[in-house]
Formats: sequence, C-alpha cells, structure tokens
Amino acid sequence: MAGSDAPAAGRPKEMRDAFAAALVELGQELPRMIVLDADLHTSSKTSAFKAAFPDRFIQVGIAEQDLFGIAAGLALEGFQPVPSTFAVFAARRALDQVAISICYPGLDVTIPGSYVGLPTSRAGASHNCIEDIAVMRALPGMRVADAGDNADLRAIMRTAMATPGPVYFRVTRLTVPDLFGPAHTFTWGRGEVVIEGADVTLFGTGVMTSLCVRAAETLVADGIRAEVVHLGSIKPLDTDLVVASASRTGCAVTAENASILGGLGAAVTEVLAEQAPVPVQRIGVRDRWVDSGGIDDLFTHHGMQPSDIAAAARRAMAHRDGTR
Amino acid sequence: MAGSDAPAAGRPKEMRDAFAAALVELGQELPRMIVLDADLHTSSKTSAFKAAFPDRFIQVGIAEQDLFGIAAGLALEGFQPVPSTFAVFAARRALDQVAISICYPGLDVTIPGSYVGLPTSRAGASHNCIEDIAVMRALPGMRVADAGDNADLRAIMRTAMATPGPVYFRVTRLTVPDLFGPAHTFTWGRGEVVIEGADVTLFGTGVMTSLCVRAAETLVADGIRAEVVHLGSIKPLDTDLVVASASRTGCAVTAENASILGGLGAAVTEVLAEQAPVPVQRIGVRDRWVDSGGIDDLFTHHGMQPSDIAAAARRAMAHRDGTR
Amino acid sequence: MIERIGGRLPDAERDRLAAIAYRIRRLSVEMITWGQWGHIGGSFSMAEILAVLYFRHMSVRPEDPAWEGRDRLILSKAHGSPGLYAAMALRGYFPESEIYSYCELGGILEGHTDMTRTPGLEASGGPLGMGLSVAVGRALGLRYKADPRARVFCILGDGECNEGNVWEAAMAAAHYQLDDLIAVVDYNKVMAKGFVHDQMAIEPFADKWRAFGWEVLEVDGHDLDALDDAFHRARWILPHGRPIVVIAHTVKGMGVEAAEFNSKWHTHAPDGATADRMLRELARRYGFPDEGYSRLDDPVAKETFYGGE
Amino acid sequence: MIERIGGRLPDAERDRLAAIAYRIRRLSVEMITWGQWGHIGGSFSMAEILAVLYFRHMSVRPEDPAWEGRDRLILSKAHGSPGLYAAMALRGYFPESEIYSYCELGGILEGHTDMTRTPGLEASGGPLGMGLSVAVGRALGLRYKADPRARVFCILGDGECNEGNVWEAAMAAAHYQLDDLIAVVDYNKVMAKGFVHDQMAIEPFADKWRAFGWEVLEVDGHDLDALDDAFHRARWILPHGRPIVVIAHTVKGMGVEAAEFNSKWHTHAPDGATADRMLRELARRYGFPDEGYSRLDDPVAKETFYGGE
Ligand SMILES: Cc1ncc(C[n+]2csc(CCOP(=O)(O)OP(=O)(O)O)c2C)c(N)n1
Ligand SMILES: Cc1ncc(C[n+]2csc(CCOP(=O)(O)OP(=O)(O)O)c2C)c(N)n1
Ligand SMILES: [Mg+2]
Ligand SMILES: [Mg+2]
Repeated sequence: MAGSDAPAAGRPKEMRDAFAAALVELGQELPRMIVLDADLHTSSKTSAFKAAFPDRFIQVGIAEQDLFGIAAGLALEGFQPVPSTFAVFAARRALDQVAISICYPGLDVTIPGSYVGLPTSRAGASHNCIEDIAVMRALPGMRVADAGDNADLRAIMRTAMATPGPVYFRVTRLTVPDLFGPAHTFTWGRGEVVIEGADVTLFGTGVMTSLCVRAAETLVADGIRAEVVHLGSIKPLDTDLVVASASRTGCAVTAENASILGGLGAAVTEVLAEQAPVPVQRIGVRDRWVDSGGIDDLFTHHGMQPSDIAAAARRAMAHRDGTR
Repeated sequence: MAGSDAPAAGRPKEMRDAFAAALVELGQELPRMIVLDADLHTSSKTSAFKAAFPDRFIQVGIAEQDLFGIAAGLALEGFQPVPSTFAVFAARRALDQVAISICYPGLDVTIPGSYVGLPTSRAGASHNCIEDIAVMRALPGMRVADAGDNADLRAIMRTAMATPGPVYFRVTRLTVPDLFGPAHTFTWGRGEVVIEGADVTLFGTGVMTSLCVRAAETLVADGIRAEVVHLGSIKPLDTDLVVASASRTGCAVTAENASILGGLGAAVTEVLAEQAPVPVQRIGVRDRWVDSGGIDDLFTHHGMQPSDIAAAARRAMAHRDGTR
Repeated sequence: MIERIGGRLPDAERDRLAAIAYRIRRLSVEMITWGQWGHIGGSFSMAEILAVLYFRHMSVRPEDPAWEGRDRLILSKAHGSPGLYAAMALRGYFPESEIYSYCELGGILEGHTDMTRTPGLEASGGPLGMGLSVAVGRALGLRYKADPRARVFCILGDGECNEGNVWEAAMAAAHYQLDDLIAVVDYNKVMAKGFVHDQMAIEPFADKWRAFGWEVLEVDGHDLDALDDAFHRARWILPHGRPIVVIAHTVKGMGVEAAEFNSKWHTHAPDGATADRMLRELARRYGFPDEGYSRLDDPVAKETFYGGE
Repeated sequence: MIERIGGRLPDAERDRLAAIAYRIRRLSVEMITWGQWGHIGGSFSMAEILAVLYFRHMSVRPEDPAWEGRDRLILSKAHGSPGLYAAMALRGYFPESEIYSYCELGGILEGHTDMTRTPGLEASGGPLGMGLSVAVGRALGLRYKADPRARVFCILGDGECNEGNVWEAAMAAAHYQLDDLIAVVDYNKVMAKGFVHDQMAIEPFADKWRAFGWEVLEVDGHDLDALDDAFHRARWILPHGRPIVVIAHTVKGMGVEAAEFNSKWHTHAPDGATADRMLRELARRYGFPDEGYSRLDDPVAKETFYGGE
C-alpha cells in the first residue's frame, strides 16, 4: 500500500497471496473448477492451485487468445474455468475472445486480472492495466469487481464462482490493509458503507477504498465528516446506495486505481446525473500511461494519495456550497 | 438513417462512400499516406483508395493484430498509415497492438472503425461495435471522433491526417442526412451548436446528432425549445461548450450509437459532475448485445429513436423542475 | 462401424448424401434471399462436408442436442451459418421453416452463430480465428469426463487461417495430443475480397499444419467418397496422439457458376429472381427436378439495406 | 564488406566481441540490481547476439540515431531490455551511467521499451508477440524509400513464439518477400515459468518457419563465429525473396550457473551481495579480471517491492 508504514509482522499478506488461498479453498469445494494459465502462474500465484490440483490446472503457454478460447470450450463442457493472466492481456490482448467466445454466450467463466492500476512492479505502462474497468464494463452482461481488501477478494471470488455467467475481477499486487472482517460477504450490486459521514461521500473501489479511509481520517481534523462507501461491485453498481449517499451529502469523490475515463468515476457520474446530480470529483489515472517507478512515487505522481482525495473532497464541497 | 423517407435521388450518399471519397482526396494531397486493409476493402470502401493509389494500399489478409503492428512500423518509417477494418477488430481483436505498438509511442496512425453501433448489416452482435467509444477513450492519448454527417466525416479525416499521433474515428454504414455545409471544418475539442434552444440540451455524436435534431423538431410542438449540440470530437471533449450549454438549459440528454456505459454519456456526465451537475438522461445501447435485424426495428428495439430522445428530454426536464 | 465398400461409399449412401448436400445449398439460398443477407460462397463450398459429417460421421441426437455422448461441431467460420443452419434443419434440430427467421430480430437463427438461441449450436462466433481454441477447450474438457469418446470437429475457412489465434490453438492441440479433435479446412481458395493466394497466401498449407504437429489429410472436399474416407481414417486409423486436420479442397460458391471462385458472392444477397435462377441452376447441376425460389412471389418483408459487400 | 577468415572471425575481432558480450552481461546485472527489477535470464542469453549485431553487422550511427540509412533492430521480447540497453550504452547511444536510471520514474530507460525516451530504440514494446509485425511494417516502409538498403532485425523469444501474432507477421513477411527482414529467435528453451517444451512446445521449430515461407539458419547463439557466419549469409548469400530467421540456440541465464536454464531467474532482481557474486562468476567464466558489483556499498535507493517472480 502506498506509504503504508504498518510493521511487517502484523501486515496482511499481498493480495495475490489471498487470491491464491481463495483459489485453493474454492478448488476444494468445486470439483469442476479448472484454472488456466498463460505462463504467469508464479506471478499471479495460481501456482498454489496447480500445486493443490495439478490435474485441474491447464498451462497454455504465452497465448492469451487461446487461453480465453480454451476457457470458453471448457465452460461449454460444463466446467468452471478460471483463465488467469495479467489484466492487460484479458482486457486488451484477448478482448475479442473474452467478448465473443465467452461473454456473448454468457458462459460461466471467472476472469481474474492481475497487475492493475499503477505499476506494482517496474514493468511499466505495457503491463499495468488502467483501462480494464472501462473496457470490461462496456461488454454487455460482464460483471466487474475490484476488492477493497483480502476478505473482500475472497468474498468476490466465492460469489463469482457461484454466479453463472462471466465475471471479471481485479487482483492487485499491493498489500492492502484489512477493512472487512473474515465474515464479510459479497453481493453483486451491493456497496458497503465503511465510514458514515454527512459532509461528502468518498466512493472507492479496489485498493483506493483504503486510501479513502485515510483521506477521511485526515478530513476529520478539519471537522469534515466524510462518508466512505466501498463499491467493490462496479458492475452492477449499487445505484441505490450511490444515489442515497450522494443525495444526503450533496457531493462526492470517486477513487479508482485505474483511468478516470469510463471506469468507476463514469459509473458513478452516469448514475448520479440520471438520478441525483451533485458535484463529483474523480481520482484516478488522468489519461496518462503509467510508467515504471516506486509505488509511493507513482501514487504521488498521479495525484492519487489520500491527501489528493482529501483535496478533491474539499473541492467537491466548495462546489456544492458555491464557494469555489 | 433509421426511418428516413427521403427520396433516393436527393439522398446523400452512404457515409462509407463519403469516407472513400475523402480517403482518395487525402491520398492526392498526402504522398506518405498508406491505406492498409484486412480483407474488407470493398465493405469499408477503402477499395477506392486502392484503385486510385495501388502502390500505397497494403493488403494484410485476415490478420488484424498484424494490421496494426504493420501500421506502427510504417508510421515509424515516416508514413501516415490508415489501417482499416471493422471497429470490433480495432477495438477488441487488436486492442493490445493499437494500445502498445501505436498509442503508447504516440505514432501518427489514423484508425477508421467501420460497422459501428446498431447492426447496419445483419451481421449482428459480433460484428457491430458498441464498446469502441468506451474502449478507445480509455487509451491514454487516443483521440476519438464520430461524425455527424458526411461533411463532418470529411472534416474529421482531414484534421486527423493533419494531427500527429493516434486517432480513432467511426464510420457508420448508415446514410446520414446533411447537417453541415461543405465548408464545415473540424477541430479537436470543439463541439457545434446545431440548434439553439434554452429548455434542454441534446448532446449527440455520430448519426445520433441527426436523430437529436428530429427529436428537437418534435419537441417544438410541445413548446419545448431543445438545444442540439453535436460532439463529433468525443475525446478531447468540448468541455466548455458542454458545461455552458448544460448550465444554461439546466438539463441534458446524451445520444450515441454505442453502449451507454463509458462512452459519450460518460464523457459528458464525467465533466458535468465535475463542473455543472445537472440532470442527464442517456440514450444508447443499454448493456445488451445488438442482434441482427432491420435497422429501423433495431433503433426502436433499443429505444434510440427520435421519440425516445424526446421522451428522455422530458424526463430530464421534469427532473430539473422537480416534477418527476 | 460405418459400412463402406473398398474405400468407397455404397451407391445408395452416396446418393443420399448428395441429395443432402444439394438441399443444404438450396436452403442456404432460400435463407439468404429471404433474410437479404448472408454468405453464399462459403455455404456452398462446405455443403458436402456438412452432409458427410452431420449425416454419416457425427454421432448426434438432434432431439436431445445436449446429449453428453454427442460429437461436437464448431463452425469457426461462423459466417457460413446458412450452410450450417441448413444442415441442422435437415438433420432435425429445428423445423425447416425456421430458416425464414434467419437474421430476424428475435429469430432463432442469428446472422453469425449465437448458441443461446439455436438448439444444437456448439459455440457462438463471428470473428474469425477463434473457433479452434474453443474446440481445443471442449476436447480438453471431454478428457475429464467418464466416457470421453465424443469427438470435436471444427470447420475453418482458408482465409481464416491468416489469423494467429488459429495457430495458437493448433500449437495447443498438438501439445495436448488431442487426437479426438478434427479440424476441417474448407480450402475454397477465396476469402472475402479476393483469392487467398493474392491477399495473404497460406501455402505451403499442409506443411504448416504438419509443422504444428498435426496429422494432415488432403481431399477433394466435394467428393463424398473422399470425405468419407478421410473421416473414416480420422476415426479408426490415424488417432495416435496427434490432432487431425482434413484439408478439403473446395470451390467457393460451388454449384452456381457465377458464384464459383468469385469473391463477389462471398457475401451478397440475391434478389428473388436471381435466387430463382440460382436454384434452377443447382437443380440442373446436381440432377434434381427443376425447382425455383419458393418465395418468389412474396414481397421481401425487410429493407434490402445490405444488398452486398 | 565484412572481414572474415574462412568462415571464422579473426581472433582479435572475436576477442573484441566476446568482451562486449561480457560487458552486456555485466551491465545487465548492474542495471537490474540497482533498479531492483528486470529479466536476467533473457538478457544473458542474447548477449552474443547483441554484440555481433550492434558491433559488427548492423550499420548504425549512435550519434545520429535517426539516420535514414541505418539498420533497424526491434526487440520484440522487450523484457530483455537490460541486455539491449547495455548493448546500446556500450555502442554509444547514451552514457553508460544512464543504466542506473533503469525503471526510475522519469528515467530514459523504461522497464519495457519506451521509444519516446530512449535514443535509438526502434519501437516500444512489452507485450510479447508484437514486434515482428512492427518489423514487417518497417521493412515494407523501407521499400518505398529512395535508398532502401537498410535492413530490419527483430529479436524474438522462444516462448514468445507461442503468440499467434508472431505467425501472422511471419506469414505477411513471406507473402511480401521481405528478404531484408531478419528475425533472430533467442531459443533459450525457457519461458517465464518453465521450459518451453513443457509449457507449450514449439518444436519442430525450424519446420514451422520453413512452412511459413522463411529461410532458416540454426546456430549456436553463444558462438560468435557461428553468429557472424549466419548474419554474413543473411546479408550476402540468402536474400532471394524470402525473409530469414536465425534460430539461435542459447542457454537462458548463460554465464551464471545458478541462472542457467532456470526460470527462477527469468525475472528476479538480485540483492547487492548476490549481484556481486554473479559478477565475479561472470569474470571468472569469461576470463576477465575479478570485478564485483560496483554499488555494493550504496544503499538501494528504492523499495524492493518487486523482489522476484
Ligand atoms: C477476425 C475477423 N476479421 C474479419 C472478418 C470479416 N470476414 C467475414 S468472412 C471473411 C472472409 C473469410 O474467408 P474464408 O475464411 O476463406 O471463409 P470462406 O467464406 O471462404 O469459407 C471476412 C474477412 C471476420 N468475420 N472476423
Ligand atoms: C503477451 C504477453 N504475455 C505475457 C507476458 C509476460 N511475460 C513477460 S516475459 C515472459 C516469458 C518470455 O519467454 P521467452 O519469450 O522465451 O523470452 P526469454 O526471456 O526466455 O528470452 C512472459 C510470459 C508478456 N510480456 N506479454
Ligand atoms: Mg475461403
Ligand atoms: Mg525463452
């Protein structure tokens, strides 16, 4: 997590490790679950599933179009495939296959996209996906989720495997502080109020929800009580909660570890414009490629730190109050 | 055009024919322009360019990834490539190549996407792109345009070829009534007020601008004076005009021949939420695959007829007036 | 086992299959003319392939299309849907009358294949180059099953083989030794807008498949005996750890002279009168009673928006 | 013309190139260790290839990187950037000290290749399988030029050749008879997470290229004489209408025993002490004076967030 200074000992594990654990747990329960990989399993950590269920792990080499086509075929035979690769290769390299072989017929395929948002390795722009939320949201019938912490990820995965039809969810490599307890569950189209507040709503998804919490903590010092709402289910969106919270506070910020064009910010403003127009500021990558760098530097560089969220909240409030 | 009953004689030509004519015109002026095709040239009508400049036409067969990679290579050698295929294959099949080989280095490649929006042949969902606006908008630095008529298309193409860096523009197969005169020019980030009005703004792009005009005509009967704004330049968007018009009328409708998720509707609501939150209704494909069918039936089926736009305008006004 | 006489079909069987191939062509014309859209050339070229597969070599139960033991067929060149729908109608998956709902909003026969609405379709498609991967996935899936004797067929276009996805799938099929996967290439020499050889040559084609680890059979794709022989070998003789491709040399538009090897008829909807002439030519060519377009006198119910190209 | 003695390099020239290959490996380790990210295995395996190309066979002007007449090289396996950057630094495209800005925000050497910031890079990359198409585009572009004698080289990984895009480009290169296009496959037998043979086999590999219409040369990719001979043939003997591929058999991680054929070192950043040992091993192996990691005593300036995998 950007700027996290929690001690190594009590630290929650990297989200990809939580991903691996949940995969194995689900593999135990679901005999028809098959994990597929395109030469990245020790990065994505699907290697844990391979170790536990070698017969239900399929390696396709460096061929992502084939990866998703094969997954479609397996789904057609009644299996529950989980084709895994970096998000860029699901959302860009094999998008036509994801769209037409999988999504168009509504097949039961669960797609994790790893390496999302700001570069969590130094691989840079080509490997870190900032368009996946916009892209996947645009596919009819595709469900899209971005977990707020490890418990949320596990819950998303459980729900995804129990949901017929295609699902895309993001797996960051960042280590994210715990927000939800182990009893946490995930329901499509349901958001979560993480902190109640009355002055401004901070809508976060993925790792950004934690940064919204930290922003809210700093705003308290100024006497601003921000409501933090986690929108792990990006599509379908919890429109009722979005509208209710934003109507109540009268202004909002959206925060996503992705492009601000077409992603969560769009999902929220689309709905608010239709039902409860209030001032909204968006936090995310502002139409720029994301280069290699240190992760904390990158969050600063792209204006995505808690302080940036807090500043955006103040701008939204000023706009609401007509004082800008 | 859906429901058009103009006589065949005075009818403007299909937009792809205007596309072909503009390609040839530009080919005469720009000796470094090269058109590439992936086995669709008599559909897309790049065949006209092939006939005029056989030496500057490159056929790559049915291989869209290669199409865009080759275009990148040509641009790197100082040429001005125009790789042409159906929009689905630019925005989905070869998206990684478009993103990383072309857009990331900012190469001077102009990408026309044909077969956009509701099926203009009976090819159906797999061939008609409703995600391209959302997808292309999400690529950092990509410019995106959708022409309102043939003159606009020609102007977009002239501007695109004169713009360094990547451009994506849409070419519908519909025959669109003339909106702009032959002297019409196109500037990135500039919208056009087509009809002035004070009660509601109809923001259209592509063929939908014409339908907005027809909607505005029907609204007049109810004493509603709708402003129609054509946003041919979707990215960059004319944020000043969008904000000014919507602030003045106090409510708006967006209309695009594409998915309402992440496209023009998002572009407009993103900006309005940030600068001038007013009620907005979106017209477009509502997260559904678009099946084969008659074109007029399809516009009705998807709620994209002028009457649907007019109804949306009334809803937006009612919302503004607190009477809903 | 399949009855055969010295590598040749019994005459009655050959006649039966020839009549089916003829009917596939007829229904394709009816469908495309009424729907005013569709691909004649690539439907005609695979008429015999479809007849031999659906009516002789594939084990299917049209009345129970999801029967686990069935052989699966994926039409990767999904624009050839009229030919496939014709074969499936004749085989009994749905009433023949459904062909007139081809490309209609709400019909069961979508322009490109949509498996959610057509009983018996084994995949959805449209974009070229994808079907073989789906077939590989199905073949891998079958391996997990108790009785994995079912086979997976996949029909590809020759132009389609320009697509890299085809070669990714080909590599995977060989890697996983999927000898219950049989690809059939409708090698009709023409893609959408010209000859494959001119636009993006694929030769030496058999060498490519061999180099990708496949067993190759090359046949005249309009010769029912040769096709039968190939699928017989694919079933009983060749399987030993390699996927099998039948390269079927065909004529795009086979059956109507004006359409043969003519990319103009790759996708083009004839008007009623033209359809009528085509159907009569087909009857003459294949030795059936003279019969024209069944709906010649009915007004086409839809705009001919997409007249060609 | 290039001086050669009976198919072998003059000893002094061989020594010169060997020293460069050695320096490429050294700088790669320095870069990856300081940047705490990068791909050692695939940088080591192509050290000789890069030395022979940049220092003997390619006509380039580092001081004028955009010189029209230059030979172009595209690194399709763009994760091998440390090796490439090392070669380019040594060749004079930018100061050697720049290697310590590798992967730094604002540096000129991006993790994967970003041509907008590195002088002399001929493409941007990162996703595998794309570079050959760009090379085909460049080669086609050169044909339009007044003096089209420049050649286009493209280095591919072996695992990368699983990608369908490679075969689309291969087909196009043959179709357009691009004999001024030379692909070099760094056939180091290992991809990111295991052996190519295990994960998705590409053999018979030379057959694949031949079936796609290419002229094939197979060499020991660490043998400077063999590489020189191959590029000599590619220039003076083979060109007659077919693109040429040099299949260079190499060892992934070549030079440091622990890294050889070991996918653990596909991408893994050593800590300073490990780097120091690696560099001393390289010196011993290639017969150069003992020399360790130059920044052993400097604290690593950045978080080691991405320690491996
Ligand atoms: C990926 C992709 N690119 C382009 C098209 C448009 N298209 C439809 S059919 C066709 C030609 C197919 O030729 P071939 O594979 O030889 O099939 P045939 O009709 O000859 O059997 C093309 C280019 C498509 N459907 N998919
Ligand atoms: C399309 C794509 N898929 C996956 C990756 C992630 N990745 C980076 S390097 C690599 C392995 C490359 O193996 P190989 O081509 O053999 O290169 P080597 O390092 O062995 O030279 C992978 C899978 C990528 N960069 N691009
Ligand atoms: Mg063909
Ligand atoms: Mg390798």
